[in-house]
Amino acid sequence: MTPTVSPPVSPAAPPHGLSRAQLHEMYYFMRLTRSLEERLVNLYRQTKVIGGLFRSLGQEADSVGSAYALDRGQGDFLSPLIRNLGSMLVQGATPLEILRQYMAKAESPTRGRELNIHYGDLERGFIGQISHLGDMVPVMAGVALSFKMRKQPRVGMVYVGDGAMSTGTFHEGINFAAVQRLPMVIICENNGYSFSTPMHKQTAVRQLVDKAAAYGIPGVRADGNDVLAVYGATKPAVERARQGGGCTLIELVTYRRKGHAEHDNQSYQSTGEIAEWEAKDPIDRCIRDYVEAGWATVEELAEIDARILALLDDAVGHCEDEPMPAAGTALDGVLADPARAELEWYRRIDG
Amino acid sequence: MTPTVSPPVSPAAPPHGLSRAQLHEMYYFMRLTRSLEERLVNLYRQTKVIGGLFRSLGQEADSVGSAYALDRGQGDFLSPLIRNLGSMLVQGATPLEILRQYMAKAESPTRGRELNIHYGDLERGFIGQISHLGDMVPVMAGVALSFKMRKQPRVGMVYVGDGAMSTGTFHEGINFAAVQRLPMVIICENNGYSFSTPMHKQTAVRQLVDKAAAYGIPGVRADGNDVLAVYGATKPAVERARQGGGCTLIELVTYRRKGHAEHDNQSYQSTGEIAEWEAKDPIDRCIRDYVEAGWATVEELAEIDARILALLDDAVGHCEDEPMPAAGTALDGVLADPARAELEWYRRIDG
Amino acid sequence: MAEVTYLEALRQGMMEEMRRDENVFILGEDVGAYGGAFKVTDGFLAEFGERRVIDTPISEAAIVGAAAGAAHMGLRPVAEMQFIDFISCAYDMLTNYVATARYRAGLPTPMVVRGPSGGYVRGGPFHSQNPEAAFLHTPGLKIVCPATARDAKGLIKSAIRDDDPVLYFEHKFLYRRIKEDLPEGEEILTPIGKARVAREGRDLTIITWSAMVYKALEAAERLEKEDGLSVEVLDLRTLLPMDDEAIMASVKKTSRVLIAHEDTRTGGVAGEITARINDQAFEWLDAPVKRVTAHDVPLPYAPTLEDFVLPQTDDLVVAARWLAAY
Amino acid sequence: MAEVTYLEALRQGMMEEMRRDENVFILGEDVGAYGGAFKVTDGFLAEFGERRVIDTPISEAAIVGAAAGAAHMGLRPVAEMQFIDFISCAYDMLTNYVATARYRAGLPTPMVVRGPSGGYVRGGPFHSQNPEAAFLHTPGLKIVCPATARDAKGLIKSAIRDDDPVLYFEHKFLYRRIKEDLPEGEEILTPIGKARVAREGRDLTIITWSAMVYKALEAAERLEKEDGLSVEVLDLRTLLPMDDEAIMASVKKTSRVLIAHEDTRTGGVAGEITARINDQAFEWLDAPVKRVTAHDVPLPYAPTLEDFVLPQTDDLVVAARWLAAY
Ligand SMILES: Cc1ncc(C[n+]2csc(CCOP(=O)(O)OP(=O)(O)O)c2C)c(N)n1
Ligand SMILES: Cc1ncc(C[n+]2csc(CCOP(=O)(O)OP(=O)(O)O)c2C)c(N)n1
Ligand SMILES: [Mg+2]
Ligand SMILES: [Mg+2]
Repeated sequence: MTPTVSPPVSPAAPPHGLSRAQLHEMYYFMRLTRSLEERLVNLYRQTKVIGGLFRSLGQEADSVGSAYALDRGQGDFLSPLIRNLGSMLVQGATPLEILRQYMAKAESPTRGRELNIHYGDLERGFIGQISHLGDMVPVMAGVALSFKMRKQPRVGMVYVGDGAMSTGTFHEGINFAAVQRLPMVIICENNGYSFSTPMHKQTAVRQLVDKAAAYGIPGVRADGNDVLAVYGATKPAVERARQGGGCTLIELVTYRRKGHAEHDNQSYQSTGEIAEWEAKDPIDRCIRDYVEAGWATVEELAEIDARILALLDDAVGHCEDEPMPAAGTALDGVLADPARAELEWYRRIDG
Repeated sequence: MTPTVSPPVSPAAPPHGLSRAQLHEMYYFMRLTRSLEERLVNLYRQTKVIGGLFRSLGQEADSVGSAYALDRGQGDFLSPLIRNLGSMLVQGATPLEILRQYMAKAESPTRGRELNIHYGDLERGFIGQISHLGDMVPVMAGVALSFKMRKQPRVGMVYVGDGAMSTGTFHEGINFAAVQRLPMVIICENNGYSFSTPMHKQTAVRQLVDKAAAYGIPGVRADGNDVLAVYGATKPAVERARQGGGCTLIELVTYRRKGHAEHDNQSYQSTGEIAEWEAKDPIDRCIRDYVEAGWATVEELAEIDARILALLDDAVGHCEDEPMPAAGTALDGVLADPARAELEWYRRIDG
Repeated sequence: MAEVTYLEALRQGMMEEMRRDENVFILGEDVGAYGGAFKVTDGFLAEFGERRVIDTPISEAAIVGAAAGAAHMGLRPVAEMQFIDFISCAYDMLTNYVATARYRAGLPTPMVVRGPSGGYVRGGPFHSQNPEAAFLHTPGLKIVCPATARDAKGLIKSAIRDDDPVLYFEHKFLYRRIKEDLPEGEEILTPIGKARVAREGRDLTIITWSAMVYKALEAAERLEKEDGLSVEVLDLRTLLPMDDEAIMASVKKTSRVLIAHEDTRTGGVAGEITARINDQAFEWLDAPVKRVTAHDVPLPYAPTLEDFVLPQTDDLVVAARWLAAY
Repeated sequence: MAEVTYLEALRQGMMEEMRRDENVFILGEDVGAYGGAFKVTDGFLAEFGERRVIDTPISEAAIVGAAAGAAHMGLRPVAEMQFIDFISCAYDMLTNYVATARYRAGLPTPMVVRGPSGGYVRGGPFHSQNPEAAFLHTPGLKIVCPATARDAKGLIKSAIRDDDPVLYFEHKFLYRRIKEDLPEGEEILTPIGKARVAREGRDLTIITWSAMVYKALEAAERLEKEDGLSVEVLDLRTLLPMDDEAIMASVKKTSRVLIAHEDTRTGGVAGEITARINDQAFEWLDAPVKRVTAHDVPLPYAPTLEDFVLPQTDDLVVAARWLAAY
């Protein structure tokens, strides 16, 4: 982290009404996302991660900048997808929870039932995704419907990828939300690929934001690698939703620099393309922009980085030796009533 | 039928390269659609129709004009919905078949297995719908895919209503077709209602044609009550598809003057609205336009009407006393192999 | 006391719950101004307004998904499928999202998905289905299938109050054909998970549910008159969770079991019941457990065909005689 | 002779059929350049080109629907579900459109839908499913579930040649764990609808399929060694249409039956098999037909939980001992 820019003598006010502290916080969440994923890579290589590992390298700004536009004090909600670790951290998810999830620990938020970042918390306002892409759009429409029905000034945000937008459930959900003028913001992350499938094989549109027209809602497009641009595009949509103005579709243009999952060798992505986007790295850019504008010093940001590393050391240390869930807990809570599934007869035979 | 207009002294050539005979044929199919449905109403009142009856009164022009733009000689295909009796007749369906379907006769195209106009014929190039709205869009995409894969200069046309466009399968199917640049035309009939649901509760778009933008394909909008405008909008899309130019979405603006089905009392439609559209009746308009332009005389059109009535008398007479299918035929042909389903044991007990 | 139809009982049950609990609301296609394709929600819009009676686009997955999201937030949605056949469009949402929400994430998902099911109405292959079997193997769901007006009311009320997602499959053949005196002031709450002995008997048990209960009762009457057989009819009412206790009690009493359902045989619910009986009451069986079901074909439209494919009272009589003579 | 994995056998089978018949083509998510999430179609794009190896959008309903449309026109599509769990998104299309096309309309619909199924891989609730039971009650479909490399190849080839729609559920746990010598020149065509005796036995039959076959064989071996029991293992291979003849032959031989499947119990395939045995071979039974299945919960992710929920070899041994002692 050695930016070659020097700070201005008298810094301009940060944009979008953000405070200096808020800018630092956004940097914090981006860096936390990246560092946490780097820890997970280590743990993955040590085979301590049970399933696959999914990275958001190069996409931290889109997750953080969009989620940051929500108002947690008002009870806003979001539903992330696999590359939205950053959004979850903004919403209050902790590194320890994430580590426990990946390592299937008993104390993980899903008690070892679901993998990686598939979890949520109604208190903090996020709902865990299921794997079936698109399904969270109707679900979040239902959450937003409850806000509208109860006349609560709350907003729901739901993430979709360039690939997820091809699903029928995406279409049904966003259309439902649009017709009902629900307080909802749909963040579409255009990272160029859906697994190995490039965007032109996923859709014939040139820009994903063009899809907003089909639902009669406004569409906004922003540079997904510029955290302030992301925030600047999202915040007005969130506030319009809160004031009864209905849904907005926001396309954030970014790039998936790692493979779909850690085991994917990215043979289908050209090295030139990857390098080009590396040069546009959202964290490097953030540092440059902040320092150049005088919103942070290199030292301040380095201090944040150090704080994060300590936090992560602590979290990894805390959970590495934790046990996995006890087998019998697998039967709890399929239903509220009965609260436990039956133990199969062959497990009730002694000896 | 007493048009108050008089023919011009020297008639202009018909539009869109159509011949006089073709104009007459389009009139024939519109009138046939209407008269056949009127017969069905009689039969329905006599309880000779087994299930429900679905009308397309006031929508004949959109079905006929769009289907007429296909080239049957080239092997073009279509898949109709419940209001596209007219399209099926253009494609070669016969009144006798339709009557047999509605009356569940043994000789009906589906041998009494499916109801009303749910049937098709690969030879003549139409595929029968299933009830689940939207599902025919992917299926017709597959048909069009076969044309593309085999480099055949053939086109597939699929119909959807303003309601059907809200389904996930519509979205997945049209997107698939658009990405693959399949030779397909999607006709969207905007008749104002989906059962009792007005369009503004179905979608937040103002015009259904706006949905084309979400798939990166051209959209065209035409007056669905003007058979020549419908043809004029559809024909170029069909030919563009044939030449490898991909899909087009065509919105035909019309109105459902009858209820969703014959038993629906239309309490949710205002009488003013219905009257307004009655004044725009597509058949009356066609007569007026033809006669005014000198493309047909009142006598010629009356002769067509008479021919249709005779044809229908004949068809009704032919099938009314036909038997329903023999019970045992119900077990045939679920699979190619085995060709017959098993007779359940309780039917094999003697006595 | 007022004589009410099965449909009216269902309607009243929903109405009562909506009056009782602000959190209950209705969504579905044409449920508002039109009052539903079968008029089950007739009058609801007038009484509860657009906020609680929501006409939706044709989007079964969104209807179910939105219901789930709202349920997480403490509401109690009742989603209508215009015909239950269209629930297949929400199959993914129900089996993967709704059914697992509590297990995966501790998310409360109190919601009801209901709609007209069943045949004998010349509805053809897509307006006659019985989707019980499609959801029976999904842990996390409950399934109820009322046969009587009392249970139509009692089960919808219990379903709405239940803290788990409940699929409520009403039978459209019964809508206006079944009438019953239901006391006006009485709070009817049929417990979910409890079967009902619709007729006591000693010689043979017919296990069934929904519209087939009436054919079983007719058959039982004929068998009593013509053959002197005492036939018990067990109306399961709930399929998930299944009332093993009631099933085994009857099996142990009669030792001869016929399972009758309207849906096709292979992979149908009767298989599961047979396995449970095998498992829990094998020694009491004096004869094989036999099934009377539809033939294994999509349901055809023509009356001649539909009547042949679906099980009829005669079939039950023939099958019961065979079983009694075994 | 060359030793090939289960996955490679499947790959070769598809390859051979694509070389043999111009009408066969492949479509699915990431099947082209990437060669499929598990590399089942690795090399196909290079050999057959974009015309016959189609990367699709994430649209399972469209994949299946388009396959059906193409099949009507005489092509023979093989559609991949990236994980078979996502077949639920095409449930409506498969059960309502594809399965009924021939019956309703005489439309030939020769197509295969295949994908990686099954657990024991720490895949969690949405990458471990076994969807057999979801489709067993749909007349018009065929379902195959190969356990061996030979059958992986032989059944995909037969499925592609079949004139009916076939669901081909391969087991991802077996992909690279199972190896077999398969003669290079031999045309392997496993008949659809025929079970296979995986091990002969006299005292007890384990009926099963797919990955569970290996646990059954392990259990049989242990039971032979430790208890002197002679256990027959029947690998069904095809679930629809079911090979009643093979099932009853084994039941009549051993009179004791354990049905083992990986999917949850309630509403699972074992119920149907139990009912068929009841129906056709009740008199030969010396003990109740018993099931060994997963517990009735969504499949959890943690190894401790997954191992507890899924049936294991030990469970089969315990259950078989109980049954033998009955
Ligand atoms: C309905 C469904 N089909 C297939 C998959 C398998 N799958 C998981 S992620 C993925 C690609 C997603 O691409 P995109 O939406 O662009 O998100 P990204 O991974 O780029 O963030 C696919 C195909 C799935 N999860 N759900
Ligand atoms: C998936 C699905 N859900 C519900 C229905 C019930 N249904 C039949 S027709 C109809 C309205 C269709 O409206 P639209 O598409 O506008 O066609 P129109 O009747 O106006 O021609 C509905 C809701 C259905 N057939 N399919
Ligand atoms: Mg992407
Ligand atoms: Mg309409």
